[in-house]
Amino acid sequence: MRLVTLAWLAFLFSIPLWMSDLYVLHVLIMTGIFIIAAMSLNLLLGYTGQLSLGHVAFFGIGAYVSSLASLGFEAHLLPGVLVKMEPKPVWLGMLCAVTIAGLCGWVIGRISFKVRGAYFVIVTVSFAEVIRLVALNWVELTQGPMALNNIPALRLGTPELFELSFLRKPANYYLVLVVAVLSYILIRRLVQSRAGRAMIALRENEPLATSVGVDVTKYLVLATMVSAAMAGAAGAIYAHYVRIVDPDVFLFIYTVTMVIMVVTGGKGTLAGPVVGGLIFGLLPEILRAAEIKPEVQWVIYGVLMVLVVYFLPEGIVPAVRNWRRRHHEPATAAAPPASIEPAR
Amino acid sequence: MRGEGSTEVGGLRRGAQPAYAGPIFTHLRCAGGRENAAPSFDLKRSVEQLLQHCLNALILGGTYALLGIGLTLIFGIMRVVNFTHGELYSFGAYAMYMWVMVSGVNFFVALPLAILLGVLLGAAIEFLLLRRLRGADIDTTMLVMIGAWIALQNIEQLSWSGVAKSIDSPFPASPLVLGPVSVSWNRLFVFVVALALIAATYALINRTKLGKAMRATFQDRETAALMGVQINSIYTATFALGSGLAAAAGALLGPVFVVYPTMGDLASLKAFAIVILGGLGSIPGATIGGFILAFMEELGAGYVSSGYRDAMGFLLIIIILLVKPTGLFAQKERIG
Amino acid sequence: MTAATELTVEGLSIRFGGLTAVESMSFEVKEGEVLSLIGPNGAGKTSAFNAITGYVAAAGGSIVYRGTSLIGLKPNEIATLGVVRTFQKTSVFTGQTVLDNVLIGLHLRSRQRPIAILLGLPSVAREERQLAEEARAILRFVGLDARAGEVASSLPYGELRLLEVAVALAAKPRLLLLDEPVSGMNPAETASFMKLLAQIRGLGITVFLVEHDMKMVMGVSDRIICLNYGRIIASGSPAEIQRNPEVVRAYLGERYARAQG
Amino acid sequence: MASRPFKTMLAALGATLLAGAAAAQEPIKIGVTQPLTGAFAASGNYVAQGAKIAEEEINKAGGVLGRKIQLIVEDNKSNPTEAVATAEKLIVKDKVPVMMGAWSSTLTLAVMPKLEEYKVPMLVETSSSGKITVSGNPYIFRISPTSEMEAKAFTPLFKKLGIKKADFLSTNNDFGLGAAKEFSEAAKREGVTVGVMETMDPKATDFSAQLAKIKASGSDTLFVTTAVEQITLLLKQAKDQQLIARIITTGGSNSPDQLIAQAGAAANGSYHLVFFTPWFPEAVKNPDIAKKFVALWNEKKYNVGGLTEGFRGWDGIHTIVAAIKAAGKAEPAAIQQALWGVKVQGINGDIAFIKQGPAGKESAQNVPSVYLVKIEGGKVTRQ
Repeated sequence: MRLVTLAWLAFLFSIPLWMSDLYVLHVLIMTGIFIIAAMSLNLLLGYTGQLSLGHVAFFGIGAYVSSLASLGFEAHLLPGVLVKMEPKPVWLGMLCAVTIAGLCGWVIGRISFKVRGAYFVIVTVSFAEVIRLVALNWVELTQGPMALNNIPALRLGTPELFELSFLRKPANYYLVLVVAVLSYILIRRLVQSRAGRAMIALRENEPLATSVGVDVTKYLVLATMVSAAMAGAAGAIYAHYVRIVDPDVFLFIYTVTMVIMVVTGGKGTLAGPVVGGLIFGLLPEILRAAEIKPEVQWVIYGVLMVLVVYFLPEGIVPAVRNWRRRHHEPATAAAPPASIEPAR
Repeated sequence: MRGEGSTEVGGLRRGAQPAYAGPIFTHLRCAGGRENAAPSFDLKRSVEQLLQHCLNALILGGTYALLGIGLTLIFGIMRVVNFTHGELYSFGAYAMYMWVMVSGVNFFVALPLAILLGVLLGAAIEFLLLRRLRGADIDTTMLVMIGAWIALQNIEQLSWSGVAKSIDSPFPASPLVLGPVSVSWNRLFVFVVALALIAATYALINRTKLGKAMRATFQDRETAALMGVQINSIYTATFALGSGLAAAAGALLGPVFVVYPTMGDLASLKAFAIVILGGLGSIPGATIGGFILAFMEELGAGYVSSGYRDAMGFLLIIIILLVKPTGLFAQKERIG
Repeated sequence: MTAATELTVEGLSIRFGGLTAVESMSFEVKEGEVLSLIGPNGAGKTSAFNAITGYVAAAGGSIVYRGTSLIGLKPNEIATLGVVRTFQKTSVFTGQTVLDNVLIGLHLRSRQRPIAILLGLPSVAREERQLAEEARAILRFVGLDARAGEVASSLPYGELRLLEVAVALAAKPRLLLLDEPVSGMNPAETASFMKLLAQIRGLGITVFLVEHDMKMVMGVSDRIICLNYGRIIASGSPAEIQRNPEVVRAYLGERYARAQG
Repeated sequence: MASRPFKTMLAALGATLLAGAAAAQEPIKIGVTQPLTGAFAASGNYVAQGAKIAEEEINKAGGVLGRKIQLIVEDNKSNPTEAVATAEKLIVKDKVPVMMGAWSSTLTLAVMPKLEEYKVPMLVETSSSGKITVSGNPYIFRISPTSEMEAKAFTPLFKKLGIKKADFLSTNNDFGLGAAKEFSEAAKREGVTVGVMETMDPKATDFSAQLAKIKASGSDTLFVTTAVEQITLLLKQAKDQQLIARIITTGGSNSPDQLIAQAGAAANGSYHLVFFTPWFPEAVKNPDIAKKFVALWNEKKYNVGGLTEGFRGWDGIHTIVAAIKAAGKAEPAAIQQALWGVKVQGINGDIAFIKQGPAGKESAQNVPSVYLVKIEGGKVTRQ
């Protein structure tokens, strides 16, 4: 199993060495960024069971914070209170992005700890919408619909000694790959620990979890915070890769894309968002190559989402796992059914 | 052609800036009376502005209430967070466009037809998508509704293209003038019809057998089923009614504004805001919530910043959920 | 009666809207005993459990556990003090394996901090191995060790109820509140559960029991409290309760009503 | 049986060889990024239609350099980030040597860094923001006028129209804010009082709050800068609220015929700055070309309201093709070089570029014509 993972990693790392088509790399980079975002959403949606539909807010905050820090800005916080910042190095901007996105996650976690289900969904949707409108209207800071343009690319080191510039696609590909692997490892550590079990407990049975002493609020806030910081990192990478950010980065449709990736791949599984992200990151390009209009592509997305909920309610990864269990280990044929939907 | 003829403006050169070469046509005489708009007493103008804002808000509130009631009915009775609500809104508007502009049907005939189509689409969505999800948790149905929303919106975009359409209305172009303020006949019509539909919905819920069964289902589904209420048909009726109200809002506002595929997104979000404001499942709450949101938006845009107009509702949601999570007029404790 | 007092409830009242579920209830739980709370359906037994463990707010009265007031504390804080409960309706983490269920129950016994987890410190891995050992020991104790790898939802009913007890035991209770643990079990299962209860008692855990199965109640309890319409109508040893005319009336009355309905 | 894969291989080889032979006859690709959906969809579609008409006409006449041209039109969804994505795709995947786009100033500004990155020239057909040609991007060739040019052309009219106090309502993007800035400065220079300066989101549809504010300011003229969709709604809503100020729209994306069709009587009395006057083709510099374009447009049964926008696509593609012809090859650097020397008879007038921006990195700017028309009695008039 370990060998398979290593082989996969080696393959992924080798791609820029033999892939000369820059467009393919571009698609892979964008897919990778979305996979990181989807993985972070999975921590909330899949492990704590809270359907956050404002997740793109953290992604966008990361993108804006990092861009603003690296471009510098001058804006009135209140009438008469001028905030000024000189351009900072990109890596510092990215760190700020992760931190501030994480802080926003903490705030949202604290705010919404007492609401669940439909209310949690609407609070998160509202949060993202308010942030989008601020980005749109605080023109002095964000340039509003004119977008933040000419965002510098990431550079590490100094020009005198050794400099690593992330202006070209292969470098960006490696950056995304490394951050994605890192995020995967962090999430795996988290969910296979006491904290992750507490999150799962919250998802599966909140009263029982509290009865054995799990402080669900604390772990919900932790999950929101880690998840937001990770989404912020994805947003920062995105901003310095495409080098332009506009308020549409907060559009609901991007949250929906992440949700589709997680749900299709398998929420609450480590590999789920990766599989879902690969499918829905590459599918648009395949459909485009097949000369299918983008509208049709979105219709296909919508229909797929409905079909997945009906026929693969747990997603692809658990379904494949169950299938393999049934076919390869007939000894444990008493394996549980794929669906454990409680009959209510 | 009467008048002065064309004037040429050219050769404007300043520094290294480019020269101006083209001719420019203009009409030099001003329309009579326009220069007479001399500055007058400021307070009077301010009062007029306030009155106009309030009138605008009142008119807007009617359609907001319509949208909110539809959504809150569906949530209250079915426990479904209906993401297709905005799509039914834009569907109503497109239905209106189709009847009036493509088929040439009379405006006042087209309106009920558009609403009817909305009712039918709602019933179809319920029958095809939601019926087999009975008893599934709220998140599962939400995902299905999001899928349906994306598919519907893009089918609309495919059928009608992304270019905004406008619908001719049969109302006189000059507005109804009420002293210092004025309102177009079309908006007034929208307001009156919206109020009538709200009243009809109240009557349906409170006076009819169907309404009684709906209320029973809202209170307690199991008991209602034991008492012989056909839950399936109640659900279909509820979803169809809620959808019809959304389609009505779209059909009414389509001729006032323009019709485009993503018009429902903001409508959906605002409907959520209204419903949260009034408390999930509360019809009077949604009605009042609709008007509160309209006033906040209009006054906020007029006196704070027009850009944050749409943010008002969402800020309100966050504040309300922090202070009183059940909304202003909740009837039952929150569900989730 | 030399044992120390574990839990003191005084004048406890619980109301839902206008409805009174429990009215000024007072009793004590002594260290090391098995105390049972009985009474007809709707008498307020589960409500009392819920108030003690922080799931509903008391309208009045006090609940003190070893000198600490439990009023206003959250359920998880109460669990931290060593007061752990089970639920009337079967309540496990359905999608998780039996072992994982117990591991979740061990939450209070582990010490990992989020930072240590994210950094992947060796102490975390060490503790995880230790926790797995403990979980297996608890499963052996309740007799579910053979099922460790199975998903909870695939267990038969009797074993599910054992799993609930295992999860509660994992939380290291000093006072264990069991809400109808044997309801729905067949007589053989009930008998073996009674043996388990004796073993739990042997660990020095005080047990507070709500149960309808009178054979079990009479067999395991040191003392019994009988509730009706939110009030305590009798308390004493099993023998005393069996003779108490009010208790008999309360139960007969209920059966009578049932027969009529 | 064993020969089957071999045969397939041969076939594949043959296909590759044939493809190589056909390369000479392969069409020359021209990338077009336009807002086909979203807030500016109407205008973007018109420009794309105009461009398609030019493509057809050029190919009918034998193409250029013995090859056909092929437009690859991508939808930038009226969104700057999408605009960058379309440029990325057109340049990296489709390998176009030259582009046209991206309608709105914001969209064009978004694409510009990509032009520098990949060294591909782009012809700008609509955008009006001054920033585009002064930022030192040598890959920009603009045929549309800047807001500053428009304002300058308009300057004498402040007095002639008797404007005393003016309000401004514009979309809050580079196009709207740039125009509001230039026109308000011009107004101040002419001694005109500037009242309120309101903005609106490009996607907004309800301006009642802004209009109530503008009405309270009591100006005699309202300058509006946005695309035709919002102008239509604005004229209607201004009428509803009995705004008495004269409305003047700038930017040339006002499609007066569409306003008449969709806003009806509410359009009467409004003035519009346009860059092509299809109602009076004889008045433009190259009337024959204008008449030909109007005929081809009507032949396609395109919306007549789109003519004032569609001509941009025609002029843009003709300019690009002239440059390809002059360059003698379809390569970015050669086309960029050749664009500086083109002289094209366009619908708007004669197209030629002058230098703007920092020395050494100049962008190219055309000096186009501007016309003011008025809608009266449901007709466009030149008086």
